[in-house]
Amino acid sequence: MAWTREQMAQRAAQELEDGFYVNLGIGIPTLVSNYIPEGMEIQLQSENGMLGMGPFPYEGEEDADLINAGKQTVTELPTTSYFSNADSFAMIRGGHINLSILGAMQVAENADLANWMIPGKMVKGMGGAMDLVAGVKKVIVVMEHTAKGTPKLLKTCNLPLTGQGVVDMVITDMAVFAFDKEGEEVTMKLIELADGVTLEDVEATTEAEFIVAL
Amino acid sequence: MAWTREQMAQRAAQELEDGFYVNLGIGIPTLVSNYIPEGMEIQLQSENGMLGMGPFPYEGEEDADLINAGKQTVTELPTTSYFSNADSFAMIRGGHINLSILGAMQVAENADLANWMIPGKMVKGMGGAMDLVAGVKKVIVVMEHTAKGTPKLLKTCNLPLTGQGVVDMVITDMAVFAFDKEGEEVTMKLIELADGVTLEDVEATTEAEFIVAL
Amino acid sequence: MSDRKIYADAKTALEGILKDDMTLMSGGFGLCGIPETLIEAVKDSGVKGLTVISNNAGVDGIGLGVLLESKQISTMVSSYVGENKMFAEQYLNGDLEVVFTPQGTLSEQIRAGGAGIPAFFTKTGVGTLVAEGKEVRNFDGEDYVMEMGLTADVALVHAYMADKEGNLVFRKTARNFNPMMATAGKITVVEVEHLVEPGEIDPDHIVVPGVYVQRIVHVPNPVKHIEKRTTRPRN
Amino acid sequence: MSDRKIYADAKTALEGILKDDMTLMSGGFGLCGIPETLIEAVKDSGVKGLTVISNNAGVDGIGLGVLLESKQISTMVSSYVGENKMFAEQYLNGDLEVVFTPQGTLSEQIRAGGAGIPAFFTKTGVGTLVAEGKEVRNFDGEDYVMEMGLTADVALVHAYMADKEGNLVFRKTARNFNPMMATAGKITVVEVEHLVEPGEIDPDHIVVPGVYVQRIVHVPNPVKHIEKRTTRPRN
Repeated sequence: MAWTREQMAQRAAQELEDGFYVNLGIGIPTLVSNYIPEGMEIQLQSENGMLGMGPFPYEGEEDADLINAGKQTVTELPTTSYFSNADSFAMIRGGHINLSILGAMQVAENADLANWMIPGKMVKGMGGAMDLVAGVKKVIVVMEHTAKGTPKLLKTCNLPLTGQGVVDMVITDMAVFAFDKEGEEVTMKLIELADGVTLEDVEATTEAEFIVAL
Repeated sequence: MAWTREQMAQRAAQELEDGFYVNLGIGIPTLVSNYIPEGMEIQLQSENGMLGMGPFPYEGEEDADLINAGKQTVTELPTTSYFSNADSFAMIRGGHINLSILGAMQVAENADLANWMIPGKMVKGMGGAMDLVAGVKKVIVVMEHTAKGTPKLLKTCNLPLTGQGVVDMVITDMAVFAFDKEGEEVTMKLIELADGVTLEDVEATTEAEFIVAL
Repeated sequence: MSDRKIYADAKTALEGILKDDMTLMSGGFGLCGIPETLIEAVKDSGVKGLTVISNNAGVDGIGLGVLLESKQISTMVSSYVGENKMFAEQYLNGDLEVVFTPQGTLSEQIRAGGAGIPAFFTKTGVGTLVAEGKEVRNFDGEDYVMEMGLTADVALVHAYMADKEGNLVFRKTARNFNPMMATAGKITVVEVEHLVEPGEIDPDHIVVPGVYVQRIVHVPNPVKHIEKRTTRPRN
Repeated sequence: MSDRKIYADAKTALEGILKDDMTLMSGGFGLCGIPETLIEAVKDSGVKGLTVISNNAGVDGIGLGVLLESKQISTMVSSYVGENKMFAEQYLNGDLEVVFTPQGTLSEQIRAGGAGIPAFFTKTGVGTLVAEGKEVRNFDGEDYVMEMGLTADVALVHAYMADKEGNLVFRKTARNFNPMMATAGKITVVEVEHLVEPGEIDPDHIVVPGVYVQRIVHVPNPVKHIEKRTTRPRN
């Protein structure tokens, strides 16, 4: 027993606050937009150059000039604005986006994040991920707890980093972790277990050291 | 005998080329716009945030939202575009403006320019002058040859500089000088005398060393 | 769309965010595009010891001139000032500190501040007083001076039109410093001549996206001042 | 207004400005807003050894994909690539060099290049491969990496509309990298869907002023490609 992809997205959606500006990565993070609580005003940013991103268009209404950062056709909303890519990342780098939710290959107990390259494999590039994790106020990683049994929550990332000490929260199919960065050292805390998952299950599949704060 | 303010502006206008984007300072440089040759397409930049600046408005048609960098009411043209001050100076600093014509207190034989402050007197600030002289491709100074008899073309500027080695041409009421910056050292050349002015007149009123290249 | 960003008047729009010794940015160039109503409300608040980042300092009785008159400003960061007597007086007798910054460096510093860029290099000011005490570095044979990004506790902005999401457009040269300042304020307060519903501004025309705007006050039909009225004869 | 900036077709618009081993910028994000007609003309020119600065590298047979196929590109500077087989092949066998740059750093480098800023600091990439060999400096307790401005010999841009002065506007997310690239090309060539007379675009809506544009070619009704067609059901 563990959370489904939809449940992980639903859990991530609990971190939204009214009035937030949010950037969602591809994959599970995209699903978060389906769980925005009724009445809550959230504006989605698409880093190619759009704020106020709407849902996919109806069939036949696709516009080649209107895509998101994942190159998918999307729609505009009454609140939408368009701007250049430089202006888009000025917004991101400048700390004006409240929340970034994205996937990862590895997260370390010191809040390091790796999600862009595997040495020896074809590298496609980091896209906007490095800018997002460096610039956005709060970074939430949503990912499977392990890669086919191999821990993804590690003592140290062994893949090249996307960002150093950038993660604020990790939501996996098994648990939710928060990073406390207040003190000298970063502390990783287990704050929630997925339905039917035990602390022992998490301990058995997690390399990173964490404090239990359920 | 020497050139009038109008004649100085007229002489400066000879440096215009078809298709040029030009920034004109206040005073005599502003008058240059009256002498743009028929059929020549010149776009005037106003550094507050406008390209394609038109003439003063007709009385009663002044618009408080439409001023030039000298805070004077102006008009727009079919070619006009508006942009922010940061975008305006990106244009200037990036070398996209062909020509800047401005006034000066002092110019030195090494092409240094001083035009913004007199120590001990009330300082109003440099405005956009430092950016213009540093960024614009060609800088022409139009000024009186002397300040009531005291040379303004000097061996070294003794007023605080606006820019170092930035002047390309000086047009005074008595003569025209060009700066040759090709070699190791900057060379100041006298290339033209105003009507009725002799080389001796110029030599007598100029502290800077110059080569005669009439 | 809720009205969460909309405030009834300038006083309310500034409530709880003004404090002594804070840093304010104020848009405008000369008297063009200045947030005049918000400046008046700053005066009424009585807040003191302000550092004000603004290209100019208004004229006697208008714009930042009123905050000089009331001696609420201790430092001005500007490219060109002294259009008013109050300014000259306070400056000369040492009551007012002035940091002169080249106009293009100033607007770029504000853009950088809003864009998360702590420092950048420019050739403006190399070899002048402006570069003193700053790092100068050679790139490709040319010297450049390092300048720092600027932010403010509160940015005061004047816009022509806003929708309730805070998307802004400006009119003609009243744009000037307003867009960058909107991005560089920890809290950005905007006075707008026209307030409309989201969707009424073409999203391709928006100059400042709503994410940068925290508070909006509608000021219809503001009095606009002309500093130098220049005209040509009809013939 | 003269037609001095208007060229009859893409081939003519690129005449005399292409040479082997030059640096090109090419606008667009994925296949959205790419200067496809100009890219085809670059292919036809046969110019080789190109360094191409572009966020992506097209797909097989479309956009920069055609220049990869014809082996005219030796270096790509991009944030995300490899959507096409040709790319992967040439990259893996060493025929193609790739400089991976974070997207926001890339677009800011291009803006800086156009704005006369040789270098700036960003926190993006600190502690990663991207920062290796670059200066890292601490400002206010946080580390930043120094990145350089980028320019190109020629910038290829796609715009929605231009007037004959070269004032440009863009449509929706087809804006992306096009505006900054227009400022960073020593020569900027623009393909436009709509070409109008000066005055037909509201001067408050212009995104790129004409000063940045040297050559314009009118490409009415271009075929626009959708990379990932995503829809929702009508219900």
